[in-house]
This record gives sequence, C-alpha cells and structure tokens, in this order.
Amino acid sequence: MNCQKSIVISNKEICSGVFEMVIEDKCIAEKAAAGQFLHLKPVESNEVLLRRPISIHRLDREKALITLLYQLKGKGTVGLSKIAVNEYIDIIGPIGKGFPIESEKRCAIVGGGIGIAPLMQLTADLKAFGKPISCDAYLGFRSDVYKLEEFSMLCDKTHVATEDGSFGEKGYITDIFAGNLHKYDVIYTCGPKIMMSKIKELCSTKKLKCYVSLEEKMGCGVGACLVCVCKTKAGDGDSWHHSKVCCDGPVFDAEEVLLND
Amino acid sequence: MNCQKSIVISNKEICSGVFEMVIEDKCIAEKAAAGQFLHLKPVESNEVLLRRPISIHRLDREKALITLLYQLKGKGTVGLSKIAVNEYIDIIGPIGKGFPIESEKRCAIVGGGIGIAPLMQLTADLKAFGKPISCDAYLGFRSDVYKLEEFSMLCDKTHVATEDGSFGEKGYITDIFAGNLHKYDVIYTCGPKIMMSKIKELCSTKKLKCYVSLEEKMGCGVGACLVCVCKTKAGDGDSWHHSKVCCDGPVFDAEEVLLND
Amino acid sequence: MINTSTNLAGIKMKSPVITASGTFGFGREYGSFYDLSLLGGITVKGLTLKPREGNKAPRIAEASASILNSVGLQNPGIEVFLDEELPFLRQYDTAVIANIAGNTIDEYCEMAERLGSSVDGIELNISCPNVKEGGVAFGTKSQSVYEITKSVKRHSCVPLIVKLSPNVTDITEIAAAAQEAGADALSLINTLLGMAIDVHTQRPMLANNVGGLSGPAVKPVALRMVWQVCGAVKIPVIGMGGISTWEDAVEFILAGASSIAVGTASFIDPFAPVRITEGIVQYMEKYGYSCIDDFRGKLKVF
Amino acid sequence: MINTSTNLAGIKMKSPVITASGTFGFGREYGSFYDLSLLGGITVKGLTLKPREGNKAPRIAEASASILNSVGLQNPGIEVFLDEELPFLRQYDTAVIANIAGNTIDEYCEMAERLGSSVDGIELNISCPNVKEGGVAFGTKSQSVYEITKSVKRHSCVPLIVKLSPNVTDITEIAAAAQEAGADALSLINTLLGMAIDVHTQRPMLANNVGGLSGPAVKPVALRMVWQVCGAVKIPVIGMGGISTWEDAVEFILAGASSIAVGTASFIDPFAPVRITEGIVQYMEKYGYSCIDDFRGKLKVF
Ligand SMILES: Cc1cc2nc3c(=O)[nH]c(=O)nc-3n(C[C@H](O)[C@H](O)[C@H](O)COP(=O)(O)OP(=O)(O)OC[C@H]3O[C@@H](n4cnc5c(N)ncnc54)[C@H](O)[C@@H]3O)c2cc1C
Ligand SMILES: Cc1cc2nc3c(=O)[nH]c(=O)nc-3n(C[C@H](O)[C@H](O)[C@H](O)COP(=O)(O)OP(=O)(O)OC[C@H]3O[C@@H](n4cnc5c(N)ncnc54)[C@H](O)[C@@H]3O)c2cc1C
Ligand SMILES: Cc1cc2nc3c(=O)[nH]c(=O)nc-3n(C[C@H](O)[C@H](O)[C@H](O)COP(=O)(O)O)c2cc1C
Ligand SMILES: Cc1cc2nc3c(=O)[nH]c(=O)nc-3n(C[C@H](O)[C@H](O)[C@H](O)COP(=O)(O)O)c2cc1C
Ligand code: FES
Ligand code: FES
Repeated sequence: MNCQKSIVISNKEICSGVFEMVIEDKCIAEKAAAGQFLHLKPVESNEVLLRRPISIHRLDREKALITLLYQLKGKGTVGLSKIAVNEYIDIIGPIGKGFPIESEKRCAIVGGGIGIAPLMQLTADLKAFGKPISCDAYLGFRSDVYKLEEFSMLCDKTHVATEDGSFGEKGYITDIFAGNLHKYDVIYTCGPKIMMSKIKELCSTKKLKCYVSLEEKMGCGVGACLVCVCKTKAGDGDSWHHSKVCCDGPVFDAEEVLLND
Repeated sequence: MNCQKSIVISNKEICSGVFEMVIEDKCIAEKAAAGQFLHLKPVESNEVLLRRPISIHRLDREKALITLLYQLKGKGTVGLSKIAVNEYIDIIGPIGKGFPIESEKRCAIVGGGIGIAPLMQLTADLKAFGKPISCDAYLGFRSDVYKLEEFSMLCDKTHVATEDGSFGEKGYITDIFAGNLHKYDVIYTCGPKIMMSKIKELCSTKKLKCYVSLEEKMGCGVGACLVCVCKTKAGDGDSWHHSKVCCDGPVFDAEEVLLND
Repeated sequence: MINTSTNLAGIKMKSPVITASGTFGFGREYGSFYDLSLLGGITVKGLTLKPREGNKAPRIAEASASILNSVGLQNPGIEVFLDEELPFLRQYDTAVIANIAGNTIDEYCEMAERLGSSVDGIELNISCPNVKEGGVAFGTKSQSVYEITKSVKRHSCVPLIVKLSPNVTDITEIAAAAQEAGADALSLINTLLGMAIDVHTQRPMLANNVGGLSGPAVKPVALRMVWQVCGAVKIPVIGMGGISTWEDAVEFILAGASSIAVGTASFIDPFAPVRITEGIVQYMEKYGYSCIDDFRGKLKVF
Repeated sequence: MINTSTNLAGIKMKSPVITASGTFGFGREYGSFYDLSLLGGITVKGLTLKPREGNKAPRIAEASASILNSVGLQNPGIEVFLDEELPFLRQYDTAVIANIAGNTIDEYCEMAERLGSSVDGIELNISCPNVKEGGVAFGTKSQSVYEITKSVKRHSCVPLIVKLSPNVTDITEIAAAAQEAGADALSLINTLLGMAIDVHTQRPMLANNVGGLSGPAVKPVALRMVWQVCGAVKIPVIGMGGISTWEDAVEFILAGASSIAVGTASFIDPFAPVRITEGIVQYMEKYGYSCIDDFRGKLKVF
C-alpha cells in the first residue's frame, strides 16, 4: 500500500457542484485499476479528521495522470475543491478490488449521478480491450448532466435520462435500461443504493452477471478498522457476514451482497 | 466593539520568524490607539479554536492602515503568516486600554524582543506630540534585531543590546537602561515578564512613572470570560484582586500590578 | 408564521437560544456587539455569596477543537450582581438566569433567597470542576444532588434549573434525582474535566493543573447525555456543550432539548448566539415547522 | 545512547509505542506500509470466544477533531486469531497483546486460558461502549471490575492489563479496584460515549444510535485520567486517547504513563506510530534523557 503526497495538476468545477481533479503520480497511475479508489486527506487540519474515499475516474498510465470526479457534499469535498494547482494532496491508494473484465461479453454500464465516476475508466478499459467486447452506457442524472461526450466516445451507445427531463429521456435510467436488458451479458453499476438494487433485481431475473460498486463511510480505508462493512452472503441460505467495502470491495458481484438491509 | 473581516494588504517575513502584516480597515484605524490590540482569528477551522491577541504596531489613520508585528510561536501565528495578500482576516478590535501620554515629560520606551511591537505607535505618537516631550528607545533582543531604523527615526536616541552581542551592546537592555534612569520621567515597557519586573523595580526606586504592557492567555478578549487575569492592588496593604488584561489593560501603571506572582 | 418562543418550566423566552454561564459575563461586553434583546435568555457568570477572585492564571489553554478553563468562579458576589449588574440586564427584553455556586447547601439556599424573584430563573451550579469546595462535589452523587436540589427548591421563588456535570458514570441517574427533588428544569453539560501539558516546560498548561473542557470537541458527549436525559426525565432540558452552529443547536433540540445554550462559541464569534437563532428559524422555514415543539425530540432512532 | 525500551509489567517492548485495539486490525494492513518490528507492541482487535459480525453500518461518523465508531466487536473469534492471525504477527519482533471481551466472566476466563502464553499480554476489554452484553457493563463499577479482574487473573499466564472506561465518575476508584484484584497493568482510555445527528434526515449518524468517541478531541480528558490514575496506583499504565503527535505521547509519559497507544491517528496517517516513536527519540536527545524513566511522571504540577 502507498501513502504519499502527490501533486495536483488541475482542479476545476465542470458543472455546478461537480469538480474534476487531475493528479500526477507515477506510482498510483501504474498500479491503479478501474473501480479502485484513493483515500484522500482533503484538509491538513484535524478539524476535518478523516480521509475521504474518491474513485479513480480516469487513468493516463503513460503520462502518470489520475483524474477524479467529485461532487461537493460537505466539509471534505469542499476542502478538496479548494486545493490549488501545484499543491500537494495526501493520498493512500490505490485501494480495493476494481471491476473484473470478462472477455467476449456484451457489457453495459449503468451510472447514477456522481456514481458515473468509477465507470469512466472501466469503459475506457473495455474499449481498449476491443472486440469481441462491446459496451453501452446508461447514465441517469437528477437534472444537470456531465461527462456525456467522454462516455459517448468510449461507448457504443450512450443513453441518458434526467429525472426532470431537462436532458435526454425524462425519468429513471433504470427504466430505460430495463427495456434493453436482453442485449447484455455483464452489467456494471454505480450510483444511489436504490438504483443499484433495482439493477441487481433486473439482472437476477435474467441471470445476467452484475457488478455493483458500493459506498460506505470509511475510517482507515485499508481494512484495519472494520467500520465500512456491507452484508455479503456466507454459504447457503440466509446467512451472511460483514465484508469490508474498502478492501473486499468496493466492487462486488451483485449476487454476493445484500443491498436491502 | 467591532467584529469584522478586514483585508490584508501585505504579510511578509521581515526577519527570521518575525512577520509584518498590514491590514486596511477604516473603522479600526480611526478608533485605535497605541497599546491597544486586535483579537484575530488566524485560521477559519475549529482546529485552532481561539483568537490570538496581537498589538497594534503602527497606525496610518489617513490611509486607514494598521500594521502588526508578530513572531511565529505556534499554530496561531503560523496560521497568521499563511494569510495571503487580499485575503480577509476576522478581527475583533481595537481592544483595551492603551498607553497614556503625559505631556511635558522626558520619556523612554524599553522593549524586549517582540515586545517592541506595541511601542512603535507609542513613539510615533510621542514624536507627533512634539516638544516638550522627548523619547529615547531601549531595545533588547536575543540575537536577531529588527525595526531599529524605524525606532531611530522616531526617537531621540536609540540604544540596542543583544544577549549574544551580535549587534549593539552585549547583554541585557535593562542594564544599559539602568545607567540612564535619571534622564527620564516616564517609562513605557513591554517584553518578557522578567524584563518588565526589573524595569518596574528600577523605576520604583526613583519614583518614575512606569507603564507596562502585559500578556496573558485570552479567551473572549472582550472582558466576558475572565481567563486573562493579572493581580492588581486593591486598596492598601497586600490585598489585591484579579483584573482583566484584555479590557482593564493590557497597559497598566506598573505600581498597580503585582508582576511576581 | 414561525414562533420560536419557548416556555422553559415557566420561564418565557422568545427563542430557545440562551448564553451559557461564565462565557457571557453579565452581558455588558457582548451587548456592545448586538442588542441583547435578541437572545432568549442570558445565564450570568456563576455567582457566590461573597466576591471571589478565582484561580491563578494561566486559566485557559487551547486543545483540539476545544479549550480548557480554570477560572474558578471569579465573580463580584451576589450583592454586586443585584445592585450593579442586574439593573443593566433588565434594560433588555430577555430572560435572566442566575447561576449560583456555594460551599455549603446553606450558602446555596441563602443565595436563592437573596435572589428572590429578581431573576427569571436560578441555575444551580453543582458541577463546576474548578473549585475545591462545593461545585462538582455536590453534582456527582445522586443522593447529594437530591438533597441540595430539595433544599434550594424550598428557598427559590423562581424556576430552579439544576446544571449537571458530565463527569459521571450515569447521567440519567443524577438527572432523575434532581427531578425527584423538585427541579423545574435541567441544564447540561457543564465542562468535562481535562488537562494539557507543555512538553518543554513539563508543567500543566493551567495553573490549576486541570480544567474544564468545552467547545466543539465535547459536543458528541454532550448530545449523547442530553438525549439520554431527555429520555429519562419529564422536566425540560437546556442542552449545551460545543454548540457553535445552528446545526449543532438543532441536533440538541431533535434529541429533546427545550432550549440550548451557547458558550465557548461566543469567544470565537461574538455573534454566534444570534447566528444560531437565525439558522434555527431558517431550518424551521425549510421544513415547515411553526414552533420548536414541532421538531423537538423528533429524532428517529434506529 | 538512547534506550526507549520499556518493561511493562513483564512485557518487554523496544519502545513505549503500541497500537490501540480495534484500530490496527491484526497488523496485516499497516504491515504493508512499514515493518511492524518498529513497534513496541500491537494490541489486536477485540476478540470474543465466537466470531462476531458486529453492529450495522454506518459504523463511523466524523465530529470535531474526532470520530464516533460503533463497530461492536466484529472479529473472527479467538480460534481463527490463534490459527491464522497470530502466526502472521509472530513473524515480527514486537509484543502482541490480545484484547478480549466476553458476555460473562466465564467467557473472559475461557479466552484467557485459550490464549495461554501464546501472546505477550492480555488486555481485558471491559469498556467497549458498543455492545449490549458485557463490555462496558463490567467496567463502570468497582466491584465488578474487581471480580472480573480477579477471576481472569487466575486463568492467565501472561501479564493482565485491564482497559478502563472513561465513562465513570471516579476513574481512580476503578483503577484501584483493578490493581487490588491483581491487574498487572492498566490501559486507558477506551472511547467516550457520544452521539451525532443528521439534522436533515433527523436520524443518528450511527446505526447503533450512539458510539465511541476517539481522536484528538478526547485527549485532554484522557490525559487528565491517566495523570489521576498514575497518581493513584502503583502498576504501570498504558496511556491512550487522541494521541496523534509525539508531543501528545510525551504529555502522557510526563503524566506517568509507561507506554502509550496510538489509535485513530493511524487512520489519518498510517505512519503515525512510527513518526511518534521517532519524535520521542528526538525529544529524549534534545533534553538528554537516556531512558523513558528519565522523564516518565516528571510533570511539575503547580
Ligand atoms: C469507494 C468510494 C468511492 C467514492 N467515489 C466517489 C467519487 O468518485 N466521487 C464522489 O463525488 N464521491 C465519491 N464517493 C463518495 C465520497 O466519498 C463522499 O461524497 C465524501 O466522502 C463526502 O465527504 P464530505 O466531507 O464532503 O461530506 P460529509 O457528508 O460532510 O462527510 C461526512 C463523513 O461521511 C462520509 N461520507 C459522506 N458521504 C459518503 C459516501 N457517499 N460514501 C462514503 N463516505 C461518505 C465522509 O467521508 C465523512 O467521513 C465515494 C465513496 C466511496 C466509499
Ligand atoms: C495584549 C497582547 C498583545 C500581544 N501582542 C503581540 C504582538 O504584537 N506580536 C506578537 O508576536 N505577539 C503578541 N502577543 C503574544 C501573542 O498573542 C502570542 O504569541 C500568540 O497568541 C501565540 O499564538 P500561537 O498559536 O502562535 O502559539 P501557541 O503557544 O501555540 O498558543 C497557544 C495558546 O496560548 C496563547 N498564547 C501563547 N503565548 C501567548 C502570549 N505570549 N500571550 C498571550 N497568549 C499567548 C495563544 O493565544 C493560544 O491560545 C500579544 C499578547 C497579548 C496578550
Ligand atoms: C471560561 C468559562 C467559564 C465558565 N464558567 C461557568 C460558571 O461560572 N458556571 C457554570 O455553571 N458553567 C460555567 N462554564 C461552563 C459553561 O456554562 C458550559 O456549560 C460549558 O462551557 C459547555 O458549553 P460550551 O462548549 O458551549 O462552552 C464556563 C465555561 C467556560 C468556557
Ligand atoms: C474503530 C475503533 C475500534 C475500536 N475497537 C476497540 C476494541 O475492539 N477493543 C478495545 O479495547 N478498544 C477499541 N477501540 C478503542 C481504542 O483502542 C482506543 O482506546 C480509543 O480509540 C482511544 O484512542 P485514540 O483516540 O487514539 O483512538 C476502538 C477504537 C476505534 C476508533
Ligand atoms: S475503512 Fe477501515 S476497514 Fe474499511
Ligand atoms: S479574555 Fe475574556 S475576559 Fe479577558
């Protein structure tokens, strides 16, 4: 595991409340994979004590650049947004199990809001893999949309829905996705829990492989403190145990996790 | 009392670990007097919770400028030193009782280290008052000296001592001052407690008027919390009571305060 | 229309926001920043029968998101309060609560009697960690809390608020004892006992060696205690301990507090109590609450 | 030559810096950052007889300079520890302390027996605020602390450390009871019980409603308790609670602690225990101390 200070190359607002940060770090860029995350210290002071987990949005392994996409939520993300270009940011990472790529498959990614963040590098990897892998994107937003062009460049077809209908279809992206279910073998999803539950349900009716990227509040971020748990199936029947999102995930096989309690 | 955000015009290191900050604020500049202080919030975060008291070093009432001189000591002063030009700083002030000017007197100021800070505006005021007031400066430092030129421009004669002899006389400024005691009517002093005690003692042997500017850790800075106390004489004999340095001082008649316990 | 008024065991206040004892003097200083009538109430500096000079300086030290203080009840005594400070406070339309501390139960009773009905409420300080006699000694055992409350209650003609110490194993037990003895309300928390050391001088940072911890750092403990106490007693509770934003205040009200007090926060931002009051109003507007009871105690526990 | 070694009631450690239970897992994770042999000792995650899944998530919330946790003793059980985790830890030259928690005194005793002399010390966790049975219930009354300590002591063949809860009125009384019952050392503090509320959802931030407060915010309380306890007992004390810099560590040692433990600080800086160790060495160099006892307990009180 690494823990170091890396330099911030750019950090700008790309749409109201959503920021894109580019970090240069050879070590991280070399090791990182789609679906992993970085555990960042957003402000030096003890006032915001904990690190914040942010997914790897995009990797440029050659140039050693890592791009993050994050939404302002509270003190931590606001702190992140205030880091100036050429300043250093304290990072543990890359952490966690990323998205597995299954070859010769028709894939779809389903992202909700800022949940699209980890899916970008995944689509890039799928595209780089080339035929016979294909990938369509299903992106849902409340109102403001972002990153559509990049996704459409990397995907075969990009579907967009907004809850208020201000862009693309009006409604939930899950509904659009539901109609096209039969077209895919593997689904990757990240977004609000309720959306992921819905996708998981849809996939299980058709026995499609589905990977979910979970979020849970974190302490150490490295597997030592046990605060970031989710329920995963243990053996047969209803038995489960608590797995750590930070190191057993954040990406899980949807069939393995219990999302609804 | 005022509490406002004022703009920082400059903030630079003038000698190792000593900074000068210039603030523009009409309201403060108009009201402030030599010997008063500002209660500053050095960093926004709760991590450095309390404000920090810093004396008014220099006032330009016309241009509405207030200059502060401060030495790095801990988190608060380091925080102050990081405030960039054109940023705002949160200020309560001006606060406290400043130095009284007694007309037609021969004055001396005796400053030790960063204790010279509040004495600068005093000497400027004394000079502005003009004849028959005269003022000599006695400045003691450990090793590095600063602000000598400005003092020498405002004072009739400026004496300097360093403990390591790297500039001026080698030794304590109190010793040099002791030899010239007979030349003065009023003494103003600020610096380490031990130095002020010594000056007080010298003055009392000759029945010279002596004003000391005290330091004590502060909470509210406005007289409400009672944490910043010093002992002051109460009536005759040994009886005393606790006065508040923030609002009953920071400048006290040396005869009125008990410095040694 | 939004109505923030609170009736705290008979003390009528136009807002639930009070200033905490010892952090607001007798109101004069902060009265030069804003109109004190904006406050629901003012709890004055802890009073004793005779004037007290308190502990030696240094009396304050900073810690992470907190301060330690060891003032030790410096105050001009109850007579000076009544003669010089109370008339000043009475110019304002705000409730005045007298915080009292004594060395013996008799002293507490005598003070309550001297105060008569000149103030709107009496806060029994049996939780000051900074004095040897009295103070916290009374506040950590149910039996002595019961006794002192019962005695003072007989001598007070205004609502009696008992201020609890957080330095106890089971705060609900102490709270129940105070209620049982006739307390009209409770306030909590007083400061946690803490310490800081200068590693270079190798001396405590406070001349009193230890002191009372307050400020944002203590909020989680204070909130937990207020929630526990509100679930254990029927009398109203003034919640305090680290409140510095309106969100903090709302947390305490959701946990069941009828009023909240702002202490240390005023040192950092003199306008804190006013800003917190404004924030509560905005919260009520946002969620359509017309009075404090609309959301008081409405915490949805898991 | 500077010698940081410590003999904690027979447990030999090359430095006074230990990692606190529950914040360091079984060492594997932080072992990928640095060589665990750099540590004086490792206290492992609280163990129970049978595997436990712990409480529901969310199990952590951030507060001012602190965190609240409600893990609730999730652990693989003592057998898995002995079979899979301990062998890993034994690769390193560092003391291993097993933190144990049970529902009954018998469970504690059984665990002590199972551990035998496979570990260097046993830390009796009678102060976990996050479990219903056992845990803190044992730790807040002198009588029960005495009983459990006495019983477990009979079953342990390695030094027995009793970990105290700070959620008590008089920590010295509890400490004395543990000493009286035969504890070889004490460790304090465990977490303070706290709470945080989301004002928008109006729910507690933790699914367990309340949780244990740790981190810089609790340091003043921890330090005061360690100082009080060191003055009240003769057995050595492991000081902890909010230690995140070497200065913090030195404060605890000046107050009398023989060793110190680093908890929450590792989450923020994985290297914290190592940096703290280095800082202590530099402090000793600066002031010419050759061993820890040269400055341990040397606080000059006012
Ligand atoms: C594996 C992982 C990857 C993530 N990737 C991204 C990303 O790429 N872009 C992005 O915008 N957000 C991402 N998040 C969510 C992000 O971590 C939170 O939005 C952020 O921590 C909020 O911090 P805050 O201080 O701004 O908000 P606050 O709400 O003030 O945070 C308070 C506390 O809660 C925690 N917290 C709050 N929301 C979440 C959340 N959704 N998940 C985990 N912890 C939370 C914070 O870390 C902090 O400890 C990810 C979360 C996880 C677990
Ligand atoms: C009336 C007054 C005027 C002052 N004027 C100046 C000035 O013009 N220039 C200057 O450099 N310093 C001045 N000081 C001292 C200055 O306030 C402290 O050096 C500063 O507060 C240290 O803060 P810190 O966080 O850097 O240090 P730390 O030691 O980390 O501070 C810890 C705490 O102790 C308090 N503290 C530490 N030293 C002092 C001290 N000497 N006096 C009061 N509180 C202290 C801090 O305010 C803080 O609350 C003055 C002090 C007073 C009381
Ligand atoms: C400097 C200072 C002095 C205090 N004096 C008193 C007092 O005289 N009587 C009292 O009951 N509480 C006193 N307190 C405790 C406060 O009223 C309050 O209970 C405590 O500070 C917690 O609130 P806070 O975190 O908002 O400050 C004092 C607190 C401080 C910081
Ligand atoms: C996430 C977490 C889990 C903990 N688990 C345990 C535990 O299993 N057993 C125990 O005795 N203490 C446990 N503790 C308490 C710590 O060991 C320590 O006493 C406390 O956190 C104070 O130290 P700190 O402020 O340095 O973290 C835990 C603390 C945290 C933060
Ligand atoms: S965050 Fe500590 S185990 Fe996952
Ligand atoms: S600092 Fe509060 S009274 Fe002086």
